Amino acid sequence: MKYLQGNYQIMHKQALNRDVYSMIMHCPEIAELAQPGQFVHILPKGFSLRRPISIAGIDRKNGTLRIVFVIKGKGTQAIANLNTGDYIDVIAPLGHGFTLMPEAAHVVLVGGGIGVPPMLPLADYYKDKATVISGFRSFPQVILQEDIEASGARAICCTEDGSAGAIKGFVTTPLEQLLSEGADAVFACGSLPMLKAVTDVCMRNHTYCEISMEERMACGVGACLGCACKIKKEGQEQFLHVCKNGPVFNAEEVCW
Amino acid sequence: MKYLQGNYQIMHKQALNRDVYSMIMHCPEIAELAQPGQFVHILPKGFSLRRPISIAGIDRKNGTLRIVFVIKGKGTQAIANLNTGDYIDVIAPLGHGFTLMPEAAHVVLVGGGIGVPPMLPLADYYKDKATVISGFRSFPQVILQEDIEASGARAICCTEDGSAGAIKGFVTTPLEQLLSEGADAVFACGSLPMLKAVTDVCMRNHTYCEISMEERMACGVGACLGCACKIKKEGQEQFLHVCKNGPVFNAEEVCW
Amino acid sequence: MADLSVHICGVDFKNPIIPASGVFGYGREYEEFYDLSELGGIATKGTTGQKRTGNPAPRIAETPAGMLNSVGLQNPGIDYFIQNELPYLLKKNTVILANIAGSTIEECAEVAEKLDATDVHMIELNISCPNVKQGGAAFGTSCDMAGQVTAAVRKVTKKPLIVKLSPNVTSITEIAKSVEAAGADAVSLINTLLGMRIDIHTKRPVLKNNVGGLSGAGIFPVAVRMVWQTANAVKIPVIGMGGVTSGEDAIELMMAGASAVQVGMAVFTDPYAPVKIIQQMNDFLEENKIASVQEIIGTVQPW
Amino acid sequence: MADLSVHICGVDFKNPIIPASGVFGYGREYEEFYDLSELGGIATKGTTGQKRTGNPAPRIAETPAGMLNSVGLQNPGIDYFIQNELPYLLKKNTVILANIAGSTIEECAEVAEKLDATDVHMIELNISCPNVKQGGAAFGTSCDMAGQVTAAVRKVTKKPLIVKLSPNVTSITEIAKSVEAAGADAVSLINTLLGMRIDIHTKRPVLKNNVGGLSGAGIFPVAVRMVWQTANAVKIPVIGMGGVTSGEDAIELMMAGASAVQVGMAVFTDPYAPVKIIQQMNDFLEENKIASVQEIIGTVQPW
Ligand SMILES: Cc1cc2nc3c(=O)[nH]c(=O)nc-3n(C[C@H](O)[C@H](O)[C@H](O)COP(=O)(O)OP(=O)(O)OC[C@H]3O[C@@H](n4cnc5c(N)ncnc54)[C@H](O)[C@@H]3O)c2cc1C
Ligand SMILES: Cc1cc2nc3c(=O)[nH]c(=O)nc-3n(C[C@H](O)[C@H](O)[C@H](O)COP(=O)(O)OP(=O)(O)OC[C@H]3O[C@@H](n4cnc5c(N)ncnc54)[C@H](O)[C@@H]3O)c2cc1C
Ligand SMILES: Cc1cc2nc3c(=O)[nH]c(=O)nc-3n(C[C@H](O)[C@H](O)[C@H](O)COP(=O)(O)O)c2cc1C
Ligand SMILES: Cc1cc2nc3c(=O)[nH]c(=O)nc-3n(C[C@H](O)[C@H](O)[C@H](O)COP(=O)(O)O)c2cc1C
Ligand code: FES
Ligand code: FES
Repeated sequence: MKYLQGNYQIMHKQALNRDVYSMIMHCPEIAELAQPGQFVHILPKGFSLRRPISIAGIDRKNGTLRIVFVIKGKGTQAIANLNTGDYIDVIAPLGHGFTLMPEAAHVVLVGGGIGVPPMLPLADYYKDKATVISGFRSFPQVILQEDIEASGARAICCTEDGSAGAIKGFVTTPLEQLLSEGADAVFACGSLPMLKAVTDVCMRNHTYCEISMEERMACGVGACLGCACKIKKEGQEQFLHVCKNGPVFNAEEVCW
Repeated sequence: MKYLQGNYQIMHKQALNRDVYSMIMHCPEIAELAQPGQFVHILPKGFSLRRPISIAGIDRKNGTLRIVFVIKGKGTQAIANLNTGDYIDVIAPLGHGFTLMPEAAHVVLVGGGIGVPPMLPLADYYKDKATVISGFRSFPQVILQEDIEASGARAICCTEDGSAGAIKGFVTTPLEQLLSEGADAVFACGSLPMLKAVTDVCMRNHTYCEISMEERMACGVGACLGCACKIKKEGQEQFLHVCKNGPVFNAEEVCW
Repeated sequence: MADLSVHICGVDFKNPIIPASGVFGYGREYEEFYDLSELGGIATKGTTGQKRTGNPAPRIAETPAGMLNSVGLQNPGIDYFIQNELPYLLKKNTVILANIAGSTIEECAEVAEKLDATDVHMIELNISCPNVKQGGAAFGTSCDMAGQVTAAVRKVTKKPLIVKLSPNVTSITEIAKSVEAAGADAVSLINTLLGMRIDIHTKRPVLKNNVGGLSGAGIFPVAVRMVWQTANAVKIPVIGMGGVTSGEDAIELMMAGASAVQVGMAVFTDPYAPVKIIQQMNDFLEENKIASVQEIIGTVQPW
Repeated sequence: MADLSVHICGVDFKNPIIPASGVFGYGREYEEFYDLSELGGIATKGTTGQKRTGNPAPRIAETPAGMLNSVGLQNPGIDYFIQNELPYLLKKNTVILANIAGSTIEECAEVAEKLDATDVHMIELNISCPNVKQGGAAFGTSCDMAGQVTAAVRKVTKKPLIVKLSPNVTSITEIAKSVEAAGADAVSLINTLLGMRIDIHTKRPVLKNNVGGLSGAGIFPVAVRMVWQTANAVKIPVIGMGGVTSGEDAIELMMAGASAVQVGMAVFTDPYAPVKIIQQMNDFLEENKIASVQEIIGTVQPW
């Protein structure tokens, strides 16, 4: 694994809704290395711990990375306060991303809420071989549907209250449907209950599934053992680390 | 004593030399109350303790106060990073200022280095009845001589190395001279050794002298008893407080 | 408006926020900013038998997310306090906690006895001041001494007696249990951690006393832990403090087990801190539809 | 270039900066950033007799100017360490401090004995980890136990033995004297302070272990005080740590009496922290025309 630390300039900042921001930073060396499913570890000014944020776009030609994040607490608030032209302190690219399957005929990408952004680099990779199911609470939370369509992937948007998208309800409804029609793999990111539900659907349908997990982090590089995640490998439960062994894990191996 | 806390806008910022800044803030309520020798207690962003800075100008008509400060550590650095238009968090006016003597015929104001700025409001008050002796290490440190002259007071500038001003050497040389010619009072601010030397000269010449003292502060309002200063009153030594009983004390009463 | 009132040892507080001893003097200086009646209570500067001058300056040093102080127990003495400060404070329509200290058990008892004859609402016995060489800290770091001084003070007063504990100990629960057994009606914690800073240019400790008490946001996690441990170890109420700077912090300490919360050095950063914290607590309770702040005391659910 | 070398228990360090145990793994992850040979030394993650899984997550909580951790002693066990990590580390041209821990005296001795047969430079016996229920902390908070475990380890190894002390005690100097008497060649301090945070929205402690160890800039004043007290209480060298984030901090700890300085969580904020600190120390020494860093050890002049 290769990663760097540096201060990189923000080229573009955009509010996707009241709480969610998209930022593009110029970091050619990192963009060169970055893979879908990896994350950047951002130091908000004045804080002592960094914040992990998934990579939501990789543009090697322009040497940029994109991130999309929701303001959750003081750290993400501080990052959201940065403006175009400001510099952002990151360590990246970190972690073990999604498996890329050049041979796959059809993959399903499932994102829930702020779990949708990490699906974008995958959509860019699989293009029209991917269907992206995005789930949101309600209309105001819906983000990135145009970006998915621009990638060439098929976009299915669900909202719990039916206020937007084709489907009222959870992501599992279209997922069941798609898997019954056959898919090579499922890649998912979202809340724990959603990931659990997606894993269940995949296991029932005997479809390979990878999910992106979250845990509180310190170092972000695998040194401090802070971000433990219980993983079952060859029948044995062990603590692996989200920042190094993950954030993407084989869904079957995760101990819930 | 009456004082306020608030966030006030910086109307003007100027570098007087590499390390010394002048700032003017719009705070009509405070300007209305402020007296020469009082100070403002500034909270640099991100710090937990405020920084005491003397008032270097009071403009009631425009509702502004001026401060002049040197970058000493991280707190004053943070204040110096503020720009015109930014807001500054202050509690002011604080402390017990210099005695104003409307009847005085001639007073001598002595400032050493960053002790010169608090002399300005006194110069504005006494005008041509004041002589202001300023002492600096060398030419690059010289500040505020035009401001003193603009007040109508006479300005005598000393530098230790003779690189600027009329006098090569310490402030005590012209002070001895002036006191031998007679003066009603001396008001001084500067380093401890300078204040001690000035006090000695005054006591030898039987001239009333007030000096502005410094001490590390927490509350700034007299509640925490942090800024103790040993003062002898009626033969008894006691700890008074720089922020409330001072910063200006009768030089004879200070226990060195 | 949520119900912010709390009741400790039979005393009614309109809200749980109390400026801590030593940061608020006798309240006069902060009356310039707001009405003291807005506060749940006020803990007054530590008072001893005789007038004390405290330690030489510098007494203050800044630290990351906190500060050190070595004020020591500078105060005008109990007689002056009772004559010149207390009557004024008692008119302010807020609970007055008279914080007391002493170098000897006898001194503590003497001061408490004098207070017993006044209308002060509560006595907070500080057995933990790290800035007094002759014994102050020793009381707070030995179960035996802590119990003895508590018992001696208990004997001379019927006032609700809060004993203020030092965090500079291996087991704060042992000390708490020992003062509970000796008759304390409540405990308050934490006092400051013992710390030091050195000016590397002069090679001198920043504080003339060499060491001083560390307070501020940096120590908040230690306060939460000790309040939680102590609330689980004793039956008497716990008053929490140490690094509280927001309503959320105060809520967190109360969930850990505090019945009320003192606010110390946050007052220096923002003189309005105590009243803002009261407002923020109210906002949190309203947003979460909690009718009374009493409902949250000790509600943390450990794993 | 000032002379930054220090010498502790007969071991030569090219500079006094050592990433602290637990924050640096076995160094591999930070080799992406710089050459490990730039460091004075490396303290490895605490190793026990058998493989351990550590505590459940969450194990990390942010605090003002610091963090809590409850990693516990997750590690692959001493045999794995000796076979798979140590040989690699020993090639890195820096001093390796093998940090060890155990639930029992026997376990500590067993681990030390195995290390004695290796080429590791020093053993750092952690008697202070607050995150292990079965005894870890108890060793560090009792003079008697601290002495016993030190003596047992001393018996099985000729390697320079550093004993790492807990700050969660009434008197760190008593513990230090007791491990000195039992044969320690040096002491290192401070380990983390015990702290806690609660998520007020879920009423759950942020850490699954409920409590955890507080480190970071917020505890620096406590570290300075304890290093100063300990350096004055024992004759063996003191290795200082706790909240160091800059070269100035490291200088301050050395003036307080530390012969070398470990850097912990600052590495999380900035992976380059240790090498920047080395550079900043050099700059300070040059500016102040101090030829060797050894000249500043213990030079604080108390009032
Ligand atoms: C691998 C990974 C990828 C992520 N990708 C994204 C993303 O693309 N977009 C996005 O909006 N969010 C993402 N998150 C979650 C994001 O890291 C948290 O929302 C953020 O750290 C919260 O910081 P805060 O200061 O705003 O909140 P606070 O609650 O104030 O943070 C306090 C502490 O808890 C940690 N923390 C809080 N929530 C989380 C969480 N869910 N996961 C890990 N640490 C947490 C913080 O990092 C900080 O140390 C990701 C998390 C992980 C682990
Ligand atoms: C009444 C009064 C009036 C002052 N007026 C002026 C002025 O007009 N212009 C000016 O440049 N300076 C003035 N000072 C000094 C100024 O307060 C300090 O230079 C400033 O606090 C340093 O802060 P820092 O964060 O930059 O330095 P640091 O050294 O990083 O500060 C660390 C801590 O020490 C305190 N401290 C350090 N030096 C002093 C000092 N000399 N006096 C009090 N506290 C100190 C700081 O407030 C802070 O709490 C005055 C001080 C006092 C007491
Ligand atoms: C300047 C200062 C003076 C203090 N004086 C006293 C005192 O006289 N008696 C006492 O019991 N505590 C005293 N304390 C301790 C505080 O009451 C409180 O326990 C401690 O500061 C922790 O709270 P904080 O982090 O909110 O400041 C003092 C604290 C400070 C900062
Ligand atoms: C995540 C983490 C893990 C730690 N693990 C250990 C350990 O295994 N053994 C040990 O002796 N100390 C351990 N420590 C304590 C540090 O070595 C150090 O003593 C402490 O963090 C204080 O230094 P700091 O404030 O610079 O971080 C750990 C600290 C952290 C933050
Ligand atoms: S955050 Fe340090 S190991 Fe994952
Ligand atoms: S700074 Fe609090 S009394 Fe002066």
